[in-house]
Parts: sequence; C-alpha cells; structure tokens
Amino acid sequence: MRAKVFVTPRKGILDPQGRAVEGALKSLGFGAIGNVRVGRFITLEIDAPSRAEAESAVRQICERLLANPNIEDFRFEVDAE
Amino acid sequence: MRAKVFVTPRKGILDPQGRAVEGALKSLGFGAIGNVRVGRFITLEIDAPSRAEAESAVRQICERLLANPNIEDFRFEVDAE
Amino acid sequence: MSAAAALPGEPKVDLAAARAHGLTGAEFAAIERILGRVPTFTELGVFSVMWSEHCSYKSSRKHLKTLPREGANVVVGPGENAGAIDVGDGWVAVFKIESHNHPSYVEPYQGAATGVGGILRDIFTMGARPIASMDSLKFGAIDHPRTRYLVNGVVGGIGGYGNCVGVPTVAGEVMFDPGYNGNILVNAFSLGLARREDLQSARARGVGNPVLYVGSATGRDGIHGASLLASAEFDAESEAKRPTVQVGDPFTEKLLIEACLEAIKTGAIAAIQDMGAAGLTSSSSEMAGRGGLGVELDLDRVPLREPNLSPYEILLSESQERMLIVAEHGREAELAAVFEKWDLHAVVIGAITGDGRWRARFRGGVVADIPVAALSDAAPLYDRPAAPPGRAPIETRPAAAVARPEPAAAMRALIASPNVASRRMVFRQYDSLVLSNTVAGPGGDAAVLRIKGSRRGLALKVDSNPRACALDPYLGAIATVCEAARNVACVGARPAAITNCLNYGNPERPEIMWQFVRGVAGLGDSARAFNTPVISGNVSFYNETEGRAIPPTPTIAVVGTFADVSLNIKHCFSLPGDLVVLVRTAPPSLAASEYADLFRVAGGALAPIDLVRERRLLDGLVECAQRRLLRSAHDVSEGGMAVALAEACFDSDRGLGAEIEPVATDGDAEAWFGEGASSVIVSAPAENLKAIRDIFAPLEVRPVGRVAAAARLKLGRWFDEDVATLRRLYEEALPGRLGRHD
Amino acid sequence: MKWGVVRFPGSLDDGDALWALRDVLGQEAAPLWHKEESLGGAECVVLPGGFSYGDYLRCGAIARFSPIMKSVARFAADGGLVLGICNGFQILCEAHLLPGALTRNRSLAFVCDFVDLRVENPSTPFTRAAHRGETLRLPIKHGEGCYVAPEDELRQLEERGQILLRYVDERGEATDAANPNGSMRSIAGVANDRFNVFGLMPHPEHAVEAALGGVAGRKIFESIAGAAR
Ligand SMILES: Nc1ncnc2c1ncn2[C@@H]1O[C@H](COP(=O)(O)OP(=O)(O)O)[C@@H](O)[C@H]1O
Ligand SMILES: [Mg+2]
Repeated sequence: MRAKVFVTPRKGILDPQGRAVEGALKSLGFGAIGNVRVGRFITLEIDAPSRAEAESAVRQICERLLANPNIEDFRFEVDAE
Repeated sequence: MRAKVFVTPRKGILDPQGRAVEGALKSLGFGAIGNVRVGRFITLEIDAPSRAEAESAVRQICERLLANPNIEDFRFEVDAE
Repeated sequence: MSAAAALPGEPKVDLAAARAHGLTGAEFAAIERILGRVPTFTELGVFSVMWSEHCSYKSSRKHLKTLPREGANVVVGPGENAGAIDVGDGWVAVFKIESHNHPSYVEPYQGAATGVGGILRDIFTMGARPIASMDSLKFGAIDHPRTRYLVNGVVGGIGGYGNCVGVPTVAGEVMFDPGYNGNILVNAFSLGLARREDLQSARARGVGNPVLYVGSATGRDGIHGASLLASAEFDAESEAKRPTVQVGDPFTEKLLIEACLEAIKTGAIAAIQDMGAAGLTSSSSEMAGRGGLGVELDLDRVPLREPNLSPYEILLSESQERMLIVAEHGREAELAAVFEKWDLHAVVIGAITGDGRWRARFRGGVVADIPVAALSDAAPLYDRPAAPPGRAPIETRPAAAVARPEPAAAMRALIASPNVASRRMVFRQYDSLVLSNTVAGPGGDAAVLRIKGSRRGLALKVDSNPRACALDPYLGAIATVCEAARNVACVGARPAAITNCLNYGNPERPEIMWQFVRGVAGLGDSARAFNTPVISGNVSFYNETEGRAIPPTPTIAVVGTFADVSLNIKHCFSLPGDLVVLVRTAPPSLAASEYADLFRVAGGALAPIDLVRERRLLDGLVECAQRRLLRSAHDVSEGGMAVALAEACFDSDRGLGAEIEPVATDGDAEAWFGEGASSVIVSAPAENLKAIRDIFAPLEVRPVGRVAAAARLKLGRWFDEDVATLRRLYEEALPGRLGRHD
Repeated sequence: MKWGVVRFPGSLDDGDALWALRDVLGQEAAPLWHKEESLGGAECVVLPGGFSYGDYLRCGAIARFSPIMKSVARFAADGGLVLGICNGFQILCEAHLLPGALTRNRSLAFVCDFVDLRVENPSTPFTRAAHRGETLRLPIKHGEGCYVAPEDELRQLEERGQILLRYVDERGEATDAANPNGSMRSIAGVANDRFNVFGLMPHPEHAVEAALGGVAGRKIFESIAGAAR
C-alpha cells in the first residue's frame, strides 16, 4: 500500500520558509498571494495485511518520527494499490 | 482560493532525506516500509477571478520558485473555498 | 585479441556514434587500432570519458610537465589524488583544488555541494583527515539577473555540504565580473593532515587482491556529466540534454571519511581511490594503470539505486560518495567490519589481475575488454597551436571617457564596491571553527590553523586575478601567485607549496591555448622563484558560452607553514601610537585595478614584476614575524592602499583609527588606489623601524602615519571619516545588493 | 570529574568537546558510542554539535531513538547532569528532555559568528561560575537554532528561571537585531525544571582558549565541574 503524509507547521508557529516564499512571490509580481506555509510531503510504501493496520502503522510513524508535535501537525492518506 | 502544491524529488534523483527516514524507520522496527521519498508540501491562498486563472498562476509559481526543475517534480490542486 | 560482445538492443557503434560521444575521427580510429575491432557501445562510452579533456588532460599535459613539482618538502607530487608536503613533526599536509564550474551553473546548490564532496574525497583517499576547505568563486556582474540566484545556491551548497561533514571552510575569495555572466567558476580546495607513515596510495598491487565498492549505491547521476560537460562548450541546447543532476549526501560522506580513515589504520588496504568523474571506470583503470596491472569487474555485483542500469550506465555513473578499494587478499572481512560499524557496506565487485587488461563482466558476458594502458598513459596527447590574439588586449575601455571622481567619493564607492566590500555574508554561512584548529578564519589575509599537539601551524589562501590575466596572461599569473603567497606571508607563515586550478576557454582556439601556455609559464616562473613547488592541481577548459570565453583565470592556492604558530600576525591595527609602515616592491598603478574598472578609466598596461624583489618581500615578512617585529600586516589588494588602511581599522572590539600623512599629491589615484606591484601595510612600534628597514632592504619601507586611539581614518588632507561609518558601508554593501540575510 | 561525550555517526564537535575538556581543562572525559548503552560512569553527559544522523528530516529527530539516548534519558531522570550543545540541544528537545523545539533560522541561512549572551540565572549547575547579567562571548554555528515554544510554556520557563542564556547586544540588551536566528524571547539556552539538563545553541567548547576564540566557554564547564564536586 502507498501512504502520503503531509506535515505542516502548526498555526501560530513562525514559518520563515513560508514568509520567504511569500516575499519572493511579491517581488516577482505575484501580489495576489498570501498565507504561504511550507511543510513536508512524504510518500512511502507499506506492507500490511489490512488498510486499518497500515493506517495505524503510518500514524505511529508520524507521531514518533515524521512530525514534531510541538511545532507541526500531520495528516495522511493510505491507498491500496 | 486555496492551493496545495506537492513537490517531490524527481524519479531517479538521489533522495538523501528519504533514505535517512527509511533507515531510521527500519531501525525503529518498522521493517515493512520502503521507497520513502521526502518532498515539500506548500499551501497558499490566491486571489484570482477564476479557477483557471488561479491554476495558471500557481503553475507559474511552481515553475519559477517552488520547485527546482533540475531535481524536482510538482503537482498542485486549487480549491475554491 | 580481446573479446567483448555487444549487448542485445545496444546502439550501433560507428564514427557518428563516436562523434556524438565527443571523440574525433582520429581518436575513433586509434580505438579501433588498439582493440583490433570495433568497440562495443560500453567500450565507446568508457573511451569517451577516459579520453575526454577532463580525465586525460590531453591538451594540457605537455605544458603542466614544465611546472616545478619537486622540493625538499614534497612528499607526494602530482599524479596521485592530491599532493602532500612535509610540515614537520611527522605531519604531512595533503591538498588540492578542483573546479565544479559547469555543474554549479546548471544547478548551483547541488553543483557546489558535490564539488566540495569531490575534493574532500581526493584528500581522505590519501589517508589524510580533511581539516580545512577554501572556495574560490567567480560570478557574473552583481546586477546580472542570474547572479543573486547563483550566489545563494553556490554559497548555500558549499556551506550545506562542508558544515555537515564537519570540515571548516576557513578562507576563499569571491569576485563579480561580467566576464562570468554565462559561465561561473566554483573552485573548491581542501586540505588534510596525515602522519607520514599513514599516507595511502592509489596504485593497485597484488594480483588476486579483491576490489571493494563502498558508499552510496549507483544511480544514473551525471552520466556524461562532469567529464563531458567540462569538455564541451555550453549553449542553450545543452540545457535540454541535461544529464541527471548529482545530489550530494554529506552524511554519507561523513561516514565514509570516518570509516575509510579507520579502515586504513588496519593495514588491510592495498590501494584506495574515490569514484570521481567517470566513476567506476576511472577509479578502477587509474588504480590498475598506476600499478601496471589489470582489473576485472563484475558489474552484477555493483550496488544499484534503481533496477536495470546498463553496463554503460554503471561504468559511467557519477553518483557521489563512493569509494573503490583494493584490499589485501583475505582481509576483506576485517575491512567489512569497520564499514559495518559506520553503517556502510563493502561489497567485493572484482579483482586485480596480472594481464594488464581492464575487463568488465555483465550477466555472464564480457562487455568491455581494453588494455589498461590505453585508458591511462596511452590516451591521446595534443600539442595544440597557441598564438596571441591579433590585437594586444591592452585598452579595453574608452580612455578617460569619464572624469575621475573626487577622491573622497571614490574612496566611499570603492569600499562598497562588490569586489572590495566585506565577504562576511558569504563566509558567515560557513562553519569555520569546527575541529578547533582555526587560529584565524575568514576575514583576514590568510587563514591560520594550528596543528594540535605541536607548535607548528599552517596558513592558506586562494587567489586569482582575471583582470590582470586578461591584460597579460603571463604577468597576470605571476601577480596571482604573488598575491596568494603574500597573503600567506602577511600572517607570518613561510609559503611552502602551491595547488592550482587553471580555468580557461576552449583550448582548440589558438588564442585560448596561448593564454593557457602563458599562464602556466607565469605560474612556473613564480613558483620557482618562491621555491614553492606545484604539488597538485586541475585544469578546467571549455569555460565558454556561445563562443565567449571567460577571462583567463588561473586560481592559485598557497599553503604556508609556521614553525611556531603562536607567532602569527593579525591584519588589524592593535595599539595606538604604533607606526604605520608601507612596504612595497614597486610603485602601484591603476592597471587591472578595481578603481579603473569601477570608474571606467584607462588603467594602462601591467608593469613587469621583479620576482627577486617579490621574494624579498615574502622572506622579509616571515622574518619580521619570527622576530616579533610587527603588530599587524595587511596585504594591499583590490582598492589599493587606501582600502587596505581602512580594512586594518575594522576590528570590532578595539575601535582604533589611523592618521596617514600625505603620501603623494593629495588624492592622487595611483598612489592611494593603485594596485599591481606588491604592497603591504604593517604596523609596529616605532623602535622596530630600523630593524624592519634592514630586513626588507632594498625594498621601499616608508612610514606613512600612526595608529590612532580615535576611531577615525584620516588619509592625507583629503579624507577624514568615522571608522564605524566606513565599516557600515563595507559590511552592508553585499547584503544590500544580493538580498539581506537577517 | 568524569565526563562522557556522546558520538553519533554525524557528530562533528565531539572531538572539540573532548579536546576542551581533556586537553585544555584537564578533566577526565571519554567518548560514548551511540550504538551502546553504557555511559561509562560519567557524571556529566555531553551531547555535542553536529548532524547526528545527517539530520535531513529534523535536527535530532532520529538521534533520540538511539540506544545511548535511552541511557541518557534514564540518567537524566535520576538527576544526572546532561549538557546539550547545538545539535545536542536539538536532540534533547526532540527527546522531550527539554521543552520547546528548534527550527530553521529566521534568515533561512546557516550562521557562524560570535554572539554575546547574557546569563539570566546563575544559580544552576551550568552557570554557577558566572554572575547574573554577566555577558559571555561565544560562537554560534547552526542553521536551525530558532527556539520556539508555546506562549504558556515560555511564561513558565521565565517564571521558573529555566532560561539560562539570552542573545544580547553590546549593551547587554536582548534586542531583535542581536537575535541571530529569531528565537522566541531571544532564548539561547534553557534548562529543564529540575535544572539537571541544559541545552544551548552556542558552543562553549569552542571558547576555552585565548588564541582560538576566547575563554568565556570555560564558565559553563567550570560551573558543571564545580557543581559535581
Ligand atoms: N568565498 C569565501 N569563502 C570563505 N572566505 C572568504 C570567501 N571570500 C573571501 N573570504 C575571506 O574574506 C577575506 C577577504 O578576501 P580577499 O578579498 O580575497 O582577500 P585579499 O584581498 O587579501 O586576497 C579573506 O579572509 C578571505 O579568506
Ligand atoms: Mg584577493
């Protein structure tokens, strides 16, 4: 199965990358853009007997490694393929 | 409108981040996981008269700023909200 | 006669295919003669990279042979992966500089990063622990639309890699010039330290010894990358044919450094070499070639990052962070254990043979079978025609089209000009402290490193002077060597040896070849005069875009030694009341100066350089340091004496100034802003003046003023400015032009 | 006193910490390998600077799962002294032995420079050789040193005196211009609420010799050595 994980900076946490992108866009003339947030996008393949088990493994992985709960939120999707 | 952009390391390009995560997961006992690729996930808000125009702006932004065409691919979605 | 069979579905090999691989008709005929048959497609690829300019040095070898390579202190000269000199107490310093110009233009971050990775591997493959790096960077005009992007990428990449492997970047140089708009230069230097008895060789020995592959798996990275890119001019079309970009993995490099140095200690390694340009092919054939032996590789055992790489791809891949090791027979397991400790896997992929052939097997068949010598010594050698351009390139600017600026305004403009202003925004992004050897990091003249457990130390600096080389490639090369050596002597170290990276255009054009030949002659003459042998180096040709070559740019790194590093000298004034003294070999001129460039005035021709006087200056500086006669010494370079005096006041803590008497007609541009001949600004207690004069005689030694307690810089009657104000101009110029970083 | 300096595969300043402790300060110090669990009887464990496991994901994210970190966590729970420098600070935060997190510098660029730091709380085992308000000049070199924590956490840190060091200007004030990485409240170093675990971004081990960056860093090591005695 394939999983996609989205890790985003938690609201209220400074996101200097997002700010830099926004600044660069303004100076390139893309004025109508705002609230840029830059996070991580992780894809992986997982072997699991069921979708539910795959989901539980991916959740664990996110909590333990892929996201830092102090500063980041995560979301994920698992597709059988 | 809101846009989500997914930037991923291009196929065939070395992805040291993905490799490092995979190695860490293996040593944490998540053996059933493979082919980890780490990219970026960017969200932004965009003011545009139509969805088509928003899409064309986001595409431009990806090409010019968000993705490095030498080593990355991108994909995006625009949702009216 | 050899047997190597084509694989099903492989492209046909003929003259057209050879040409597409960058080989000439004559070269293709030579290959057929050597093999006694048409090469396989794999073999064609192998010949094309090994006979490329980048790997074979076919246009430059003849001239490089004229350089002085020997000296009492030389332990390893050119020929191995890097040169080495004896620096005392049983230590040798191993160093080299290399270019990564084209890859950095295409993909600045990864190009520069992998350039650092590559040069580090050349050092630790010799058994030396890398302890310091330098970078020499040439960008296009500062306001060129691509410059900002390239600077950020290149500097980010150098820092990103160097910082993560834990090797401090301690010095370098940055220049902006429209001559590099379409072709930047990124030259990376690295230096390592080893105990003399631990030095390794890349000379294979022992028929039957296994060949081990260690490090990252092989992917399709840079196939026909560095080697072909560096051998063919750049144009819009090649942008489309871009090979897969190499991505650096500094963490794996760090593991390789530690594991290789530990593995070397076991004594189980017979030979070791990194897989650089032309990866597996060049490393295996070069090791076998040096040892006069053969090698057989089993490509099915090569660790792959993705399935289904062809033998052609496996052999030519330039994936980073890979090493090839010839192990002593029967000791593979010992080595494997060391690599396992560092989470790396050593895989046996072949063996050394006695038949002098370079052979590769794949899926049961032989895909390449070539005499080793054909890939190394017997590669083509050219004596390309060299001729000066029809017109002497002296006056490229309209003579005095613009009135010279008022001197105080000129001073302020120079202090903030892109080629003079502080490089802090660049070197602040580099860890210059790790390893605890950095006595003086970036910001002064040369970097100073101590050698732990010894009183000894090293000084290093890299320089280039393309403007002078454009006026006169011979004198320009001499001026460059003088500047790098002077920077090293200014901190009190004795210049000991040179490494160089010769960046030029297309050598197939006689005027470029002439620039190159003259540059090598200048380098040779000055190296002989200073008794600083050239122990390693690199040639980068084809630095052209759409037929326009870069200015000739020999980049020179000089390494100096201290018997007692505690005697090193800083570049800043340190005590009010000290005498400020100008020491120089000849009067300055505006030729090839920043002043002439900035204000578009005619600088005139370069004056001849007297290498005996230059040597006197270097020796004098070292002697003054040893006798503790000086409190500071600073080399006069871009911007001339006036700028050098200002820089000597820019020390954050002390807040000193200087009062300088009129040295010439007030505001005379030649005197204050002239460059060219070697000049040094020193400060010293007044009572040392006589001793200093005696040491430097017959050079001009001229007291010009005093260090002042008040933080103002006064130059004659024409300039009087607060040091803090000047410093702000100096520090804020580059961040202001390139985007501020905080 | 006996020190242990942890060596992860990507540690870089481990040798520097050992050099500072052993060769300069005359302490007894030994490296501790990340794959092992023994702390070798160390009375203070140092987590040095570097990029523990490459740190491509988040600095310190992977290191916290190493065998040695299990022992370090136990050692800290028992009241043992733990000093995390730079990457070590990042690891301690990731391992929840210290509050907060370290994120990309505001400038998005790596920064290597000397900074002035104000000692905010001198009554801890890590700062007792200094006095309140004293300024220490130490080098920093990091790309991810921006300290962040939720507001209420910050308030608590402040109230309990867990903020030990702040970035300040030459007049000793914690201005925005003197903040090299955008850290909240200019925080350069924090301790846990039991004051036996301390993490800081600056590198005291690179400031123990006059010829190489000053001696301000000695204050930290001397405090710890004194506290253990
Ligand atoms: N790219 C760079 N990387 C590291 N240090 C640099 C770089 N460029 C310049 N520096 C440092 O800035 C200082 C000034 O450099 P430069 O102008 O080349 O000096 P000089 O004119 O004496 O040759 C030197 O200490 C040099 O090492
Ligand atoms: Mg220079």
